[in-house]
Amino acid sequence: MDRRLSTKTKVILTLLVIIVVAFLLHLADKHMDAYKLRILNLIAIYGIMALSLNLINGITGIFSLGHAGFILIGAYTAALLTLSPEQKEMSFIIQPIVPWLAHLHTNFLFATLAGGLLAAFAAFLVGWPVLRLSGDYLAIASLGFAEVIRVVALNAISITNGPLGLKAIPEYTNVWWAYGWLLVTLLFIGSLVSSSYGRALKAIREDRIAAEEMGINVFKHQLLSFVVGGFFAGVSGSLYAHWLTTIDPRLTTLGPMLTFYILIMIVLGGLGSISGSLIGAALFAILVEWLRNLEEPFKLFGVIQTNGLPKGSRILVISAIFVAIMIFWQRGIMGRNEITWDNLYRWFSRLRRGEKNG
Amino acid sequence: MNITFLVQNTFNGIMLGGLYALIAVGYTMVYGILRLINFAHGDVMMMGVYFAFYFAVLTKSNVVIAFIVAVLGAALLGFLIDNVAYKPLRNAPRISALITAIGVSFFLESFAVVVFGAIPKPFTSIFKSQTLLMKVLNVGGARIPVLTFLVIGITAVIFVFLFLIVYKTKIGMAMRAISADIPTTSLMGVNVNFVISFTFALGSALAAASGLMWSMRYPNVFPYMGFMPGMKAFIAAVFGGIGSIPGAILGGLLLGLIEIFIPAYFQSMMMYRDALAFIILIVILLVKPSGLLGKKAVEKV
Amino acid sequence: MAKGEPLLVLDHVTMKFGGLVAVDDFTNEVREGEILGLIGPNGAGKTTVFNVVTGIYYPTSGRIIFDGIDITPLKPHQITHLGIARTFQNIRLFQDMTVLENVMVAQHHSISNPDGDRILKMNGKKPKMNGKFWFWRSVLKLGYMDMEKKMREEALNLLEKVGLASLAYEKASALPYGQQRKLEIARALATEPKIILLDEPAAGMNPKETEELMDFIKRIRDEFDLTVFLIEHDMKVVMGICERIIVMDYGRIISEGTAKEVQNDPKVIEAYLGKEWEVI
Amino acid sequence: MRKLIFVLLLVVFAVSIFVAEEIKIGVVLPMTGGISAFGQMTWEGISLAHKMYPTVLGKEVKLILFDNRSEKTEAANAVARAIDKEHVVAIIGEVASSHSLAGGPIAEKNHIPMVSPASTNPMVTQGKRYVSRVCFIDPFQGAAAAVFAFKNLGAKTVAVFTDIEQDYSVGLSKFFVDKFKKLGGKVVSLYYRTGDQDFTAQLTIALSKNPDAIYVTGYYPEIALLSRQARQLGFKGYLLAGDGAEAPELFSIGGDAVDGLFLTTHYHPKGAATSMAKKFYDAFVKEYGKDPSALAALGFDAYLLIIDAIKRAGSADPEAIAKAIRETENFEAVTGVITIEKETGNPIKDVVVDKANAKEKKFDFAAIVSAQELK
Repeated sequence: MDRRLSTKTKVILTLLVIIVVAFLLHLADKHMDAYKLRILNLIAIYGIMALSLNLINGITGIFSLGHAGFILIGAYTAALLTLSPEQKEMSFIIQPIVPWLAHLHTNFLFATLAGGLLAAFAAFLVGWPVLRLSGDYLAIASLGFAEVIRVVALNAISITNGPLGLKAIPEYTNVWWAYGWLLVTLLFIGSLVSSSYGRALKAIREDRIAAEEMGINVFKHQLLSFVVGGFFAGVSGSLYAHWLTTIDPRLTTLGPMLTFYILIMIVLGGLGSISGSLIGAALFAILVEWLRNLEEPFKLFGVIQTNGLPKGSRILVISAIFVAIMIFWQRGIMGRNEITWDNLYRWFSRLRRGEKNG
Repeated sequence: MNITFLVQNTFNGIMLGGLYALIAVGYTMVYGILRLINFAHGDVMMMGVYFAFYFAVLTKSNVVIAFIVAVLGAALLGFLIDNVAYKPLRNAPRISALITAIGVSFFLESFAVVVFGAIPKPFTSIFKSQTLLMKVLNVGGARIPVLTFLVIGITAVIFVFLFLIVYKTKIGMAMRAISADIPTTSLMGVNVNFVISFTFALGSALAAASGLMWSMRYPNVFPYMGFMPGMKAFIAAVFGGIGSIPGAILGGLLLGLIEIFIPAYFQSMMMYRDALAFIILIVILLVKPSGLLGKKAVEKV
Repeated sequence: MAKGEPLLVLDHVTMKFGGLVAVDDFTNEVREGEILGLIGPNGAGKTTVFNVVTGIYYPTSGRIIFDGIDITPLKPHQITHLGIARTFQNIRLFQDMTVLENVMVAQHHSISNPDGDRILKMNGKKPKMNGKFWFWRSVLKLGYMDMEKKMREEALNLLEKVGLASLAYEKASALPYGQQRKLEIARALATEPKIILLDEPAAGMNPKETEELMDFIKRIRDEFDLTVFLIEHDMKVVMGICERIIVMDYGRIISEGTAKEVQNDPKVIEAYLGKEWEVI
Repeated sequence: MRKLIFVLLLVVFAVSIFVAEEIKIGVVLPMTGGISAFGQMTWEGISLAHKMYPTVLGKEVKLILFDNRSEKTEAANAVARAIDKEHVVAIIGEVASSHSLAGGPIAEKNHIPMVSPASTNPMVTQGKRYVSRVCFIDPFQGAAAAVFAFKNLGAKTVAVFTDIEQDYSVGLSKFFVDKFKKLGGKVVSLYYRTGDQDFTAQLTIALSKNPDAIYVTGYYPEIALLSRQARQLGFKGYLLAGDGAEAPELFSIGGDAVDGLFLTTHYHPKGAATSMAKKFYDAFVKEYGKDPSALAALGFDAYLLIIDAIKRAGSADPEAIAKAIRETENFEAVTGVITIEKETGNPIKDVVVDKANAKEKKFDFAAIVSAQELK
């Protein structure tokens, strides 16, 4: 039997949660040190990246590995729009920046939107051919496109400043922007997934042919999810650029590595679960920094003094966890379940009646 | 430009292509059986090279022995990877196998960073004499490293060797049967899991072998050395028709030649070399997904 | 359209796969309101006929007319939008979704299928999609909730009619086999078809379930005034409910008529002889 | 396996870092990942300096090393962690310019002095008050290489190989080309990418223009491979490179091919005149049993510069240290007598030219291009 709350209650509860979280963020903003604050913001940025990739990979079942490409586009577009003309002048020491771009300048909001839109457009162009492929071919092809985007950024020196990248990008990304956009992403994708369109996307994931035979234009819907994912990837890129204040097109910055990190997040959280993506993103951002402790001298169980594990052990641990999850715990933390009011309600009412989890 | 230039580039291309082909063969075999892009293939290759390097350095032993050890070690590694990481996922959706493969690749790389260190190791330093490696023949003005012929020779040998295994042995027959359709084969009382593990071991041994050749030409051993060659080799395999061994070799050679010739004659393309490979991949996938020599499958409804 | 008028017409339809001719010059029609059976030995090309009609394959040659519209070049989602629904021989439910969701997915085309509507308009028929911009309306929740509510109610009382209401919130994969078959039919009905193609609906059912199924098919035919076109191995079903039967062998039609007629047709008997006998 | 994860987490929980009362200096280097070699070489110098001068103002100096895994995000986070978690008073780092560009702004914002041992990109200290360096910048080095190639080697045509993945390489090539053309030489520009293994395509083009010298900016793995293949293709002319070539691996990868390769760099035991240089050399050989690399020397200097600044400031207050660093004048360091330009934070130094000696696998001193020559 299905136990549901009225939409009204849910809306109220949601608003309450938003207010509470906002208050907590306000406290964090006031009292946390810059380092913790950085990580806090990084969590939100990763969260947006994970959500957008999960919409594509987890919900729609398109296994795309091209996310970094869209993030890169968003990052560069936004950064080039917020950088002051003088700064651009100063940074472009190999080739002067193209004149039409030199004096283009706008505020953070529009820059981010522009980044998102351009990334979405790129997703549209890339999706057109790539979505005609299937399964692992699609994966490699999308990876390839991301690489192509990166190499172009590397060579279009008069626009991107080539390998020198962009520096002195204003550090606009703060708790409010980061979590504001995270909220927007969450509401947008959440609302999409819970709508008839979301059902269609899941149906495509479950059985392409059957979905087609039920009157769903599979290609159009996949492209849709690809473009929406691309847009928010672009947004996250902008936030990332204004968080790091400098970007460049190298393999380790906005390349396949980043895509793999995001993949780790959504697998950790559970492919196909929105709440999972958030959990995964948070875990990843925290783990990577937290595990530094392993590489520094520490007391094991407060007794045995060690010199810490060799540098690089962090990522070894993380990759080990990743593989372990894939093998033993494929559904990740959340599986495909969501933390929704209905589910919580059901869960509580079960508890109340002391039911075993049924 | 002149004829020497052409000849020179042709041999450069064959050299590079031969190495791609060598790696691609291992890729294509595993894919043929499991329909799994073994992302970790390039990293197994990397591990193989490290095995050889450290064995030679630590035991001061002859390079040949080191090579044999490396190949066997890689085979064992492949066997382990399959049993630990992939076997539990045989019946899981193919995508989760692919994700796992990425994870394994990721793991091997970080493992190498921690255990072998991230500083590049000079592979050729394990050779008593460099003459073979540095020897260069002069063919009508074009200069061709002896290594080129060695690579081509070994590729040929391996091809024959594989051909014998796949078409002349019992296990080879089993492999082909499985690549056709797993359930039926297992019904026929073939130990599918063993055959798959065997394929993995064989593929990994090949990866190591190609890795050793690769490092003789490019003697710079580091934890991430497997990534790009692996990618390129995969592209080569798809190019030639994934699942087909002759296809892998053809694809490898073609990719090598393209990567040399395009920048040679269109110098503006030089910066886009890697992108080039991916563009080829995408075009091939869209125009002829089955590749040059592959056979296409029909979807059952 | 009046009863008995041809609704779906296959005109010299041929489907080749490389060398293999799966369907060979198939010419026949399905008439408004009838229950038509398609039988024949394994590999006779029955399912291929369905796949060609629903647009999964484009026929190598020939035309398919549905409700006066040439659907030969159309894509599956367009064809469904025009009013052809189907079930699958090997059940293809959306396993990880609930029963209700499975049904509601089938309603989606009524808000998301402009190119289906384009075809309808082009042929002077009235479009099925109610309203535009449903993507944005559903994401921004602009007057979408009512639509969602409406869909939900329709889906629920459809499930009521087919007797799956009590299982509405179960995962499809959790249903017993017989119920899954039913759900496939319910899902097909949710697309509001004029004609429904059933691919071996009785496969794997025990005699009792089969009995129920036969009544069920008759019932939905009348209730949703449908035309039914079904492939079946179980002769009991075919003979029991089909008003007209087409017999295929090696991709060709070898016989046609009422149950009686085809049963006594020597060609049919010959076709089945040597071949594994279907339960009669 | 789940158990294993559990145990693992347990270990992490059990972790506890103890803190003592000292002057803390953070060191942010790429100890793993793509360019870890440089991080580790630099670390040799820094830790040696710390060993030799462990105290200042009578207080213990504590070095805390952070690995940035050769990644930008981490380069920034590591600096933030050093400042906020470990409360360091100064930071040594980072090596790669792109990493300093990520870490620098954070140090700047928190008013913590940061001294980069080896980030040669002009942008690193651009408009910064707290970020300085002990190495010369690319325009300087590129010009020096051009002067050396034209005057000392008498090269008229040079094939310039640029690693388009590396800002360092792209910058160096540009400034070389500008200067070399100004001097009246001809240039053939060719490109490759970090991780490239095969350069025969580019080399075949280059050699068809038969240049007097090949100038390879970028880092030693590619430089070594490229030299190898250049020689194999029959190139007889000069090989020239930047300080990115200076690593023992150059020989082991390049073999005999790199013999006689010239490279511009910051330091050579024989080139340096200062008394500190001698001291450093002996101590380094004693400590590690090998000749010091330029990066080691730079790391050493970065540490010394900060210690000296603390001395002059007479306090471990970051603001004071930063001020003192920018006031450094004629400081006797290993890589020469350093004077930090007040407004740019860049040192004014001579450029050393080394010549690779494959037989003994070491770099011989070849020449010095003085700062004046480049004016």
